[in-house]
Parts: sequence; C-alpha cells; structure tokens
Amino acid sequence: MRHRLIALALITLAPLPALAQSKPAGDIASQAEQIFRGSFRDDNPAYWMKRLDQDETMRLCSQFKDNPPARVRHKIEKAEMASIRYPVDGKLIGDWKEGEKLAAVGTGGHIGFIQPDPPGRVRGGNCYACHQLAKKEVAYGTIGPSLQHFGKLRGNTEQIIKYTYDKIYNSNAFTACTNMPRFGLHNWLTPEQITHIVAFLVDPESPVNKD
Amino acid sequence: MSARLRAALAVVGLGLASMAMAQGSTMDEIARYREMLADGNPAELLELKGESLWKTPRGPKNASLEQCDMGLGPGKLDGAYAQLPRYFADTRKVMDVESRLVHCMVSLQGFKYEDVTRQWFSRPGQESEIEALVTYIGGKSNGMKIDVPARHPEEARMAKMGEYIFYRRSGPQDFSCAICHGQDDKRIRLQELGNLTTRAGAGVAMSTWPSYRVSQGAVWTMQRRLIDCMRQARWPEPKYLSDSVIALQVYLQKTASGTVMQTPGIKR
Amino acid sequence: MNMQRREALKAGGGLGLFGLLAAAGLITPGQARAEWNKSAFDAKSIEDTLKALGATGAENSTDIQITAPDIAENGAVVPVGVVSALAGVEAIAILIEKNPNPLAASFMLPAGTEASVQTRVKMGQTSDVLAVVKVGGKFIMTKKEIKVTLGGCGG
Amino acid sequence: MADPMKIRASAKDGITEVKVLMSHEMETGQRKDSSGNLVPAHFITELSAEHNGKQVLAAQFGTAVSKNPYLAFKFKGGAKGDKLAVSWVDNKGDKRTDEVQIN
Repeated sequence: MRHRLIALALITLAPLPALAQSKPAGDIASQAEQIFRGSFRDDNPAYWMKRLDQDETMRLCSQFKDNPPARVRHKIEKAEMASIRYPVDGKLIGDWKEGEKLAAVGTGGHIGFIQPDPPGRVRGGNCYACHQLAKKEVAYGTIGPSLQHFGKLRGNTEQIIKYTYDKIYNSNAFTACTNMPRFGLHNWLTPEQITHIVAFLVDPESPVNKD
Repeated sequence: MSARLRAALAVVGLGLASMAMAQGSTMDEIARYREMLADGNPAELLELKGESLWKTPRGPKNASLEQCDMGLGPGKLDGAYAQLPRYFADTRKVMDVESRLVHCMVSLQGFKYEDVTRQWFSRPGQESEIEALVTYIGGKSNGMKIDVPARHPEEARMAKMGEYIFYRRSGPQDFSCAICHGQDDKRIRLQELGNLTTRAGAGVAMSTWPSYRVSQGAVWTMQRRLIDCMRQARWPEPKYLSDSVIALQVYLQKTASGTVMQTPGIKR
Repeated sequence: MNMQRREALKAGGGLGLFGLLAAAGLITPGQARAEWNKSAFDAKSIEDTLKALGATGAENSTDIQITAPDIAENGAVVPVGVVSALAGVEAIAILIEKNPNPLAASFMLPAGTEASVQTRVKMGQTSDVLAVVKVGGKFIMTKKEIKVTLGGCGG
Repeated sequence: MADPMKIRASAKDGITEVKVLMSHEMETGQRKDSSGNLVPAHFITELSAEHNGKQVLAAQFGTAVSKNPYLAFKFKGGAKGDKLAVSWVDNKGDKRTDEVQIN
C-alpha cells in the first residue's frame, strides 16, 4: 500500500516537465504570440499597437523564416504586385537631388516613450543603411546589393524606370520575403518621393551614375 | 581564352581589387578608431560604481546585495552573468540578469519595484543604478564561457519563443530581428552585423554586452539593446523585463554558448 | 589622501583648481598659474583662437604628428593624440576647425613631460583637426582631416 | 559629489605612462532637454597631475572634450610605488582628486 502511494506521487509529480516538452511547435507559436503581445504597456496608443499586426505576407515570411516554398512565394509576389499604385500624373521619374536627400535620411517613424521622433520629422528611405549608391558616401551598408552606377549599367528606359519604381514601392512583388521594406505599400514613402529616388538611381546626372 | 578576354578580365579584376582596397581602408580606419577607444573604456567607471552599489547596505531593509542569488548561490557572482537567463525555482520564472537583480533589490533591500526600475537606463545627468550594477555583474563573468544550454523545460520553451519572436515580422518597414541579423558578413552603414542565428555571430554579440556606447555616452544593458532594436524596427517598445525580451535572450545566449565573455565592451 | 588634505580640499571652495591644489599641498604655490583661457575657448574661428593663444602665425611643421583615425564612427567621441619628437615642448593645443568653438583642449607640459598627449573630442562634422605646439617660445602646427560618418541604423 | 576617476600609471624604462578616465557629463550648453530647454554647460575646465607633489601636466578643457573624458600622457621619471595624483575642477566649482601608486 505504502509503495503504491509513493509510486502514485511520483507519477503525479513527474509528468509536468514532460508534458511541457511534448507540446507541438504550433503551440509554441501561439504562446510566443501571447507573451509578445503581452510585453507592451497598456497605455500605448492604438496606432502604435497596430504596428504589431501582421498582414498575410508578414505572417507567411515569419512562418517560413523568410524562405517560403515556391508555391507560397508565387502567391505572395502576385498579391504584392497587384498592390502597386502610381502617381496621379503618371510620371515615374522625379528630381534626383530630392532622391539623394531621401536616400541618406534614416530617421522618422520612431515611436515609443524612450526616443520617439519629434512630430513632423522627415521619414527617409535610409537607402545607404543597406546599399552602396553614390561613390562619395563611404558609410554604406551591404544588406542589399551595391547600386552604384545603377542607371549607367541598366540604362534609363521606360521599362527600367517602371521596374525601379515598382521595386521600391513593393519589393515583395519581385522577391517574396526579401529584406527590403515595402516602402509604397506602407505609405512610408509617397509615390512622389519614390519617383525622386528613382531619379537618383537612373538619372545620368545623379552621383550614383556620374561619379 | 582570347587575349582580349584575358585583358578584359584583368581590368575587371583590377577594378574589383581597387574597390576592395578602398573599402578595406575605410574598414581599417574604423578598426583603428575602435582600437584607440578600447584602451580606456568609460564603462570601467561604472564597474567601480556598481561594485560599491552591490556591497553597500541600502534600501528600507538596509541590506547589501551580497546575499543575492544570481543563479550560482547567494553572493556568488563569478560566472553568473554568463549562465543567465535561467530558471529560478523560488520565483518559478526564467529570469535574465536584470530581472533577477531587480528581484534582489526588491526582496533583499526592500525597494519598491517601481522605484528601482524607474531609472532602468541613464539619460544625460540622470544616472542609472541598474546600468552600474549590471556592468559590475557582467565584469564578473569576463573571460568565462557563455553557458546557457536551456535544458530546463521552461528555459527550452523560452528559447523556442525567443526564436519565434526573432523571425516575427511586423511594422511599417516589414522588419524582424532576422532582417539585419540573419546573414553572415553584412553591414548596416559601416556597422558590421552579427548573424545571430550562428554560434560565431551570436557569440560576438552576446559576449560584449554590457557595452559602453560612445554615441550614447552610456553603458547599455542587453535589455536596453534589445528594446532599442525594436524601437529601430519602428515597433512600440516592450516593457522593461518583459517576457519577450527575456525569451530573446535565452534564444541568443543558447546559440552563443561556448563563447568567451569580453565585457564590458565599447561600441559606436 | 590623508585627512588634512581632504579637509583642505573641502575648505578650498572658492580658490579655483590651482589655489585649491596649493592649499591641499598637492602642488607648490609656484606652480599655480594660468587661469582658464576663456577668450581662447570662446573664440569662434581658428584665427581668433590662435590669437587668443598668442599663437598667430604658427607655421606648419612636420615635426608634429596627430595620431587619430581617418574616420570616426561617431562624432561624439573621436580619439585624438598629439606627438612630437622635439625637445622642450611647452604646450600643446587641439583645435577642431568646424566646431562652433574650435579650441577643444590645451596642455601645459612642465620640463620632463613628453610631448605626447591623447584625449577624446566631440566633432560636429567632418573637419580638419589642428595641433598647435609651443616649443622654445615659438608656435608651430600641423593638421589632419578626420571624417565623421554614420555607423548604425541611421536613426 | 563627483564619482572617482580611474587612473592607471605605469613606469617602464624611466618613463611613466599615465591614463586617466574621469566621470563627467561634459555638457556643451547647446543640448536641449526633452521639454526643449537648453541644458546649461557643465564641463571640466582644468586638470592637474602631480608626481610626488610635483606637477607633471596641467590641462584646460573646453566643451568639446567628450563625455567621461580620457587623457593619456607620459613623463620622465617615476618609480613603482611613487604617488601620482590627478585633480580636476569644473565650471560649476565641482572638483575631484584621486591618487594612485605607480606600478
């Protein structure tokens, strides 16, 4: 009798860690989602908290660790391509000097209580964070490919201009789950601002091509 | 191969070599900049201060922190930082250095949680006791290997949740931690980025915090580092000591395990 | 530090550093000299700074070296050293051309102190850094450009 | 009260090398706080180093010296066990003296 009691006690104590270990991976995702969402202050404005929401593309990219199978990739690229919008006047190439400024600016859009951007601060494209562009800027990143001589190498045909605009507007239309943000889709840059960056990339007079 | 093609290739080769050299000298000078800073790390000032804060009886209970159990037993600090986060039976929680330190300041010294965490990081003219204490505790693991195997089921669960959060994309820039920290040999501007999914990359990152940041004029703790990454991702900031920040640390420390601690570091 | 010195330091409130140190017995009164050079530190151009230092017309010299990286990852902390093999260097000043007030620091070197100092300065932007050295009652100088770049996320 | 400095002084081949880290904000007077008000300048103005009571360096700083100032210099002489003292004073009259033995 005594032995059986001890055995029973062992059984009731032992399974707890074992159970925790055997939970399926999907359960980890829902638990993680819960602790992640629960990690933010209650007094965050609703529009801040919206930045934690995921659209279908974000959800799929996260799920496949940015390397989705071909079927998923095609689905994402097709849907993203359909999202692209153009300036009202239809002109896809703007002022490279404006584009040059936007490419260098890394501020804007920071929220939170510690170090938010002051209201009205310019939101830049921060292109140099990831790409090499004009020769004179040595502080460039390498997360994306070098875009030095972008227009010199590719020309500035209508087709190249449209491709460049589309890529900046929605990078995922070409490569699902790429590291590059979807600048137009999120209204991070306006269509007009995108045309300036297009000019910075393709205009023969721009330092991207001239130097 | 035709002579012309050979000549063309030679030109391309030269071009590439000179480009690599130009970039090489930029990175060499950055390396020189860092080398000149390394000898004379202002974090050492904070280490001194942290030691005094650790040993001085303070708070409503007029106790020092010398009986604080950072995971290796009361008062045992040598190597403790390198083995955190870990599961603590007394609180039934996986805790990182900072959550455990705050727990000790509350339970041993009698401080109110709100009071000790109010100044969890410094601002110009407003110093942070937590920064000083974490710098001191970190220094006590200098030269020791990071060892967070995450074998306890709760630790293992936190590591998996940390990995999930690492790849979780959201916000107006489609960011996740993996965007910047999921590949080898990349830079953002001139800052090299560790591939935190590998032992080498996570090792470099995790072994050098806490670190003095010259751009901030302050030592940053790992909580501060991770919370600021989320700010840069344009997300709201998670709360100090929140589970998702601890989960990320378990995932990263587990990946970095085996790397020798070199702290306090000094960074841009 | 002994108790007497500690008391002397406490009591020395209004004396300024050198009066204070003299009172503390840390330096002899003979060494107490040179008030903080307000006009040099407040000067807004290289020319005015040199004038306030009494160094107008300092000639370029290859006998001085500035030890600093060509590129600084952050302008808030830029390591700058000045070295010279010349004997009898009396003073060294570090100037940053494009800062609102160029003079960053000046050093007086008593006999026996080597012409080798290193410190860290703030630079608002890429700029020439000047080292001005007083040797044998005469001023000489050299300069070096230090580029200030952006390092991280850019925000 | 100001926090202690960290001073290292080591003698080798008849030369003593001194490295000093000071704990100080070094406010420029041009930074604005979160409410947009200028933070008044607060910086170390003068520094003096003495070896066994004899001055080996005097320095004057402006606001362009970095936060938590670092200073390294060398002088002839100095032996293990000798005293090396560094003192600073700032524009608000705060001051600090620390002393180490040369090793």
